[in-house]
Amino acid sequence: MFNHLLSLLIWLPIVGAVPVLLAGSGRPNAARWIALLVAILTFVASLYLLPQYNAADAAKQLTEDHLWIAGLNVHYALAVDGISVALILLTTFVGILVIVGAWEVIRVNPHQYMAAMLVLEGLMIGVFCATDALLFYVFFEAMLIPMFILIGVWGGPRRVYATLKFFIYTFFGSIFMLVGLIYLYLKAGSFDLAQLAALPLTMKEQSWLFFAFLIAFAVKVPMVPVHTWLPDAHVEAPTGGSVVLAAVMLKIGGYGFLRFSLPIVPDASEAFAWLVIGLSLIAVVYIGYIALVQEDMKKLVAYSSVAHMGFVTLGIFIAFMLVRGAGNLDAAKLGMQGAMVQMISHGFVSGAMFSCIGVMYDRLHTRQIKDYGGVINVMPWFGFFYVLFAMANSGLPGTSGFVGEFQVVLASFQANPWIAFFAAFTLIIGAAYTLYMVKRVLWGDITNPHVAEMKDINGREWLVLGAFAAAVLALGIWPQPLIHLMDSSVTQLVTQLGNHKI
Amino acid sequence: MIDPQMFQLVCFYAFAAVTVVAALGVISLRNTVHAVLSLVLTFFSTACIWLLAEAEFLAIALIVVYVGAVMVLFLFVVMMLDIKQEQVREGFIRYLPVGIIVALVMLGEMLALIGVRAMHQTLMGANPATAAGVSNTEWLGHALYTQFLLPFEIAALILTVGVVAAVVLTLRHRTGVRHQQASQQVLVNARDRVRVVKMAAVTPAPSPAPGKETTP
Amino acid sequence: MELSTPILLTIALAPLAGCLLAGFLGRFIGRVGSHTATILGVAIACGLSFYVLYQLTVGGAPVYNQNIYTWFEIGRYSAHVGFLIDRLTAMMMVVVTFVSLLVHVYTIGYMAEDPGYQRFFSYISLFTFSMLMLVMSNNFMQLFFGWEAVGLVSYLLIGFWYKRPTAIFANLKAFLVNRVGDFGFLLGIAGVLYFLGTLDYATAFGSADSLVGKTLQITQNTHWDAATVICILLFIGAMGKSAQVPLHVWLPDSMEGPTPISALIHAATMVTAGIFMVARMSPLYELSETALSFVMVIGATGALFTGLIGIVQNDIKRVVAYSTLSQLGYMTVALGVSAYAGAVFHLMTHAFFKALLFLGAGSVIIAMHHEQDMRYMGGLRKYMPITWLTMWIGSLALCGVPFFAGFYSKDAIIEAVGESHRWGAGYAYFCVMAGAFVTALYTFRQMYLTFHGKERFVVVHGHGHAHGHDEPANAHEEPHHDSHKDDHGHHEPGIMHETPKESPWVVTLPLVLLAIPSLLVGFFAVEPLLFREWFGGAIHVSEANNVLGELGKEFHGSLAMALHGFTQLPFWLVVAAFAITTYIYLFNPAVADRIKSALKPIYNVLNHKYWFDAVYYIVFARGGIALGRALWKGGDAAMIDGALVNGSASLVDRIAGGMRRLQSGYLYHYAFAMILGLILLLGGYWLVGQ
Amino acid sequence: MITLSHFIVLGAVLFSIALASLFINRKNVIVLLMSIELMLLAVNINFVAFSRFLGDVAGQVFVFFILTVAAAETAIGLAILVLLFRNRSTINVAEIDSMKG
Repeated sequence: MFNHLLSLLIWLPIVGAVPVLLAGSGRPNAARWIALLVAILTFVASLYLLPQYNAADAAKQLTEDHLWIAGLNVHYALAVDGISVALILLTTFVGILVIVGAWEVIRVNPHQYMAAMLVLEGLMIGVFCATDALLFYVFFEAMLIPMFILIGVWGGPRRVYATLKFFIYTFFGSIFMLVGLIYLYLKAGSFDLAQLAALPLTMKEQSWLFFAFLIAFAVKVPMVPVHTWLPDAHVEAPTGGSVVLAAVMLKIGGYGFLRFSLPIVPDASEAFAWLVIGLSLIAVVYIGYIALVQEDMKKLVAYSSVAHMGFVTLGIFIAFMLVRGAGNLDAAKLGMQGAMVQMISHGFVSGAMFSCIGVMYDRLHTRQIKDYGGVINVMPWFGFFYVLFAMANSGLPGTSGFVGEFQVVLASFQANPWIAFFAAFTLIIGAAYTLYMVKRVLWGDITNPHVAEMKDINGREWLVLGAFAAAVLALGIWPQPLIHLMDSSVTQLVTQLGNHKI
Repeated sequence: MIDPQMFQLVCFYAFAAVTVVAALGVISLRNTVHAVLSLVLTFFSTACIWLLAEAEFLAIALIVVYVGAVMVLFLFVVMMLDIKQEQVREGFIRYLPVGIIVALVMLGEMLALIGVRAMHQTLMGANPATAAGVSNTEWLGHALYTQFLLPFEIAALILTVGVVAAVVLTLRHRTGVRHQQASQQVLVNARDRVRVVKMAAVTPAPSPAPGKETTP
Repeated sequence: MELSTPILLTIALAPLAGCLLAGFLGRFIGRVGSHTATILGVAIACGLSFYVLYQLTVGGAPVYNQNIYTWFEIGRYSAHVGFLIDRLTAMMMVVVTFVSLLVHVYTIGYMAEDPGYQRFFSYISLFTFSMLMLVMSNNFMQLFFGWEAVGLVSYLLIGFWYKRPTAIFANLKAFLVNRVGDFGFLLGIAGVLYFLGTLDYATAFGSADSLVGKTLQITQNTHWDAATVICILLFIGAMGKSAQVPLHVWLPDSMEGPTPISALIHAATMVTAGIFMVARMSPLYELSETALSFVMVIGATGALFTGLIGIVQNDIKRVVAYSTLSQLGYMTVALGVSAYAGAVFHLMTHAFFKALLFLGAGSVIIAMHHEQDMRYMGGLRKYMPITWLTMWIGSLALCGVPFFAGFYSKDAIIEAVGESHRWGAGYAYFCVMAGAFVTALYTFRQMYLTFHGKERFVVVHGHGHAHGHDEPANAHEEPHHDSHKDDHGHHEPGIMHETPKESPWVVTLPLVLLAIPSLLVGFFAVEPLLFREWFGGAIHVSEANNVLGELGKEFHGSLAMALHGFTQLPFWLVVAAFAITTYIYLFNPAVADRIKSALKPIYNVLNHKYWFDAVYYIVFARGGIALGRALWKGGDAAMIDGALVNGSASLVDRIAGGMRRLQSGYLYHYAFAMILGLILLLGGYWLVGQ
Repeated sequence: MITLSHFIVLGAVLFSIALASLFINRKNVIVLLMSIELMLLAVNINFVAFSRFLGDVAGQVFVFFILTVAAAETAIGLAILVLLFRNRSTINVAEIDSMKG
């Protein structure tokens, strides 16, 4: 059997970027079509994961292992579990949509843009596959480069500030992780995640390592108070950059918590769970209020991303209170699944929201809410999608946005009703900031004469938004397939939490 | 009969005194030409001290290379450049105490650290070159061409690069200055010099009537 | 005969199919195609609902409770999509689909000129689907789905005329206030899962008794009774959806939507979802006296005080809206005294007569060319007899005049409250009793202002000469320009370009069809529904709380009950209100002004709706925005970005700026620095050597 | 008798004199260059002395190299000086601050 599927998934888009680049700016259409072809091939290949992956088996599957740097015992080791498979599918799915979304929007050097996107896609898949900590780190850092280019080259007027902030913020975070990894390597003599998970560590060591990982992943997620790079990066990024950033890159933070903090330093994670839970709740409430008053649509959605990602971290860390405090494994699984579903769902919803904003931006070249009003009058189809995604963003049942939040709130009530109380506050504030924006942008009479000239979405935009809408609705109406896919992996993860390492 | 060792010591002191005085002259003489000449003296006396240490080759090399080449270069430059003495001597008195203090502190520290007192007992042993039965030059040359061949070649290269660099840096093309170009002169062809133009024999047109002519 | 899954699925999905057809293909299938598709969908659902009801009551079908598919399954927790069809559900299905069907038909006439015709049909079909999902659910998750989905449709429909600033304000407000309720509701569901370990109705209710004695730790030393917490949290959801004080503020504003919607969503069905939910949860509510008292007091307050506001309203739809608030209060009171069947019974009768009143009001609005201010109406009886007659039937039903449907349900509630000994029952009894008088007062006032008395509008034929007319003689209040919206080019209040005329048959047919049950349903349904345990296991009342059982002992048939009603206080209160309004509005209109000026302070309070809106607007809307801005500017911009992020950057910058000054560019400075360093280094060595 | 310390002290004194020159002649680049020559000379004296006293040829070989490099350095230094004077008409170091950060 062909057992290099994961390598194929990683390297296909990266290698595919070469012909895209070679197509050059002289043949932009060739570059676009090649990029699309590569993205579709990657997606098809990732779909092949589903029959290959045995969801009933909790073990890591489709393993590949080659010695990479002998002196440091670093391996090129890849494997996936249910969580990775779900995130890889999200990545490849979004990968197609950003390429289609950028089709004629990116006019300057489209071949470079597409190539950067493809490289980014490959690297993100690499992050989700890597089972060697250093390999993970390499992908984790390398990912910054195409993103840096995407924002820095095709970004808005303040792109230099935004890229620097984005880069330094995330780099600052990951340096701590590198230090932590080196320490672990010196202790264990290996970067293999499974070995690191089995390594006994004292509470003091665990605490230091926990904070090293926390800083790295909290910046990525992002959690309050290290979230301020996100609004700036989103505002300046081109639409496709925002979509990938929100839809996939943020998930890597949550994924990192699952792969590093939980198995390697479970006791410290338990001891500091209150901190993460507290920050998550602050993210929900505090960021919700901030989102309410944003005047830039992208900033608003960026802030709402922070609030929604708060549910991810909440769902992950609530598991400790449930497993170790109450001994309620099922509730912990519920919370963890909620966090996972929220990650996938947020990928669709925020990606869709940013695509919507991109659609408007392409027409009016402004993102200020006050420049719009009454868009529904001229763009009814767009209005349909926009309302749908806004509702998903405010967690309406039947859309994907509801599933994760529902599960996390249910689980957190089991831990402590007050946590659920603050988490459920998103129902109000989330609806408030999203629909307040919808009210000002979509509804009303046309006040700005430029709005009157806006054309409804074309076929290409229809395709992008329609694909997002289908995903949002499918996940909202029937989340069980996704949950089943991740179930055994989550079960194993939750069971591991019960093992003390001291 | 004078003790040869004593004689050596007296010579050393004499040359050392000249060296130090000349060095002081280098840094304090008002006229830069004098300072350069003073430096030449320093090199001379140092070369003599090296002779005392039986490093004959280096002593001669110092005089030949430095006094003969480098110092002449200095003199050329000094004389070529029209240096305003007053300007460059600014702050001489003002910084003199600082300079002296720093120099003394440095001297003290160096001597203390090197442990001069301990070396006081170290006498000059037998000349290794003589012990090997060769002259100093041969001794040194043997080492240079065997053990230190590669550094020696590199040193040669550095010198070459230094010369080329110096030439390149100072070379300048003056525009608007006429000078003879021998290569061009040699390469020139006869027909470049003289061009024979054939013209039809044309009778001049009758001149226009007077009065109608306009002065240009 | 047993109920089969395909039939139930068809009931739920037929309206959805209609919705999708009209919504996505509306442009291709046209207006006729759209309304045919949606009406067909709802008609199928309605017919099958009647069939289901028939099977359950007469056909002897057992209760249907099955899952259709698994929504999620994690360990022992699972959520499904499934149906629980018992008599309570069946009754709700019939009410929902029947009213919905009539509203669909009515809409053909009402929205005839609207450009958003297809969209409207799509929305109301979507609503029907959502509401069916809500009532047919067999678990809390699906209930919440339906709950929020009807909220979504309500949002879309209130803002249907999205060009009106007031409409889009109202829909946002409605959604957000509902979300406040849903916030409690979601926590209630979480509580159910926590204590009972399941989201399935049957399992949860089966083990409801295990809640007794359980507590929820709130603070270190505070423990609250589990059942009370769950029930109150769930009821907060009902307060939002069923517009109970203090979350009632969205309902009057929701009148910005088209009238068919007001009838369907904001009177007959959606707003009663809360009542239905509490009735459905009766096994839980029966466990907590505290929660029931809470429910009762909230309901009683709403029943009386929102009714009072109705008296001072001039917009014909708003009067009906406040009457809806008041009637929802009645239902809630009934829930609070454990008379769940009474509440559901009133829900049903109310659905018919309130839908009738709204549709009638809509008919009047059509005739008046979208004028909604009653001060410019009057004397419409002769122009639109069918509307007049049917609305009188609805009004009398609303007032609870014996033999009308409303009498049976309302009287039963008042009696039940009288029987109850629960904490707060005295207050509730006073409220419902006074409420009966108030109801009659605003209902008759509305009828007189609309259909009787002099015409307070002028018919001017042709266009463009609207100047120089006399102010309507009987316009005894300043015209209230912001209270009526008009997008049909009728700018001068009280000026009509043509004589009002009776609405087309698509409008009057639903009126007639609703008038029949408004008149008769009470007479026939009161006995089985209230006193014969018709609901069976669907509603659970513990022995001690069974007020309806007490009433049932004195029940001797519908006729006797109605006759007995003539001797009771509520009837005489209605008669008194009738007399007063007749005098004021038919014979001596000036009295109204005098009363108004005499009771100026009270009028002010009522006219400002107890300042709920103003306070909410200032505290929550403005306050929320101000808080957000403060957090943004103070927290994110100043503290995190300003002090920490850019602060550290500028610190580095400043240090570098200082260091930069050392780089003077003078060779000798660098040389000095080198020498200095050398001296220090040597000195250091020397010191170490010492 | 000449001891090692004689040479060392002489070297140190020469070095210190050159060092003092860096302070007092801080504006005259030519003298500064000459001071550098003095410093190198001081070092060379030490090398020669150590070579002689320790009987190791390496010291004298190094002096040889230093002489070579110093010659090259002087040549380039003077070339730069000429260039500087040509462009700025001064050799006053105080007027040259193009390295200012």
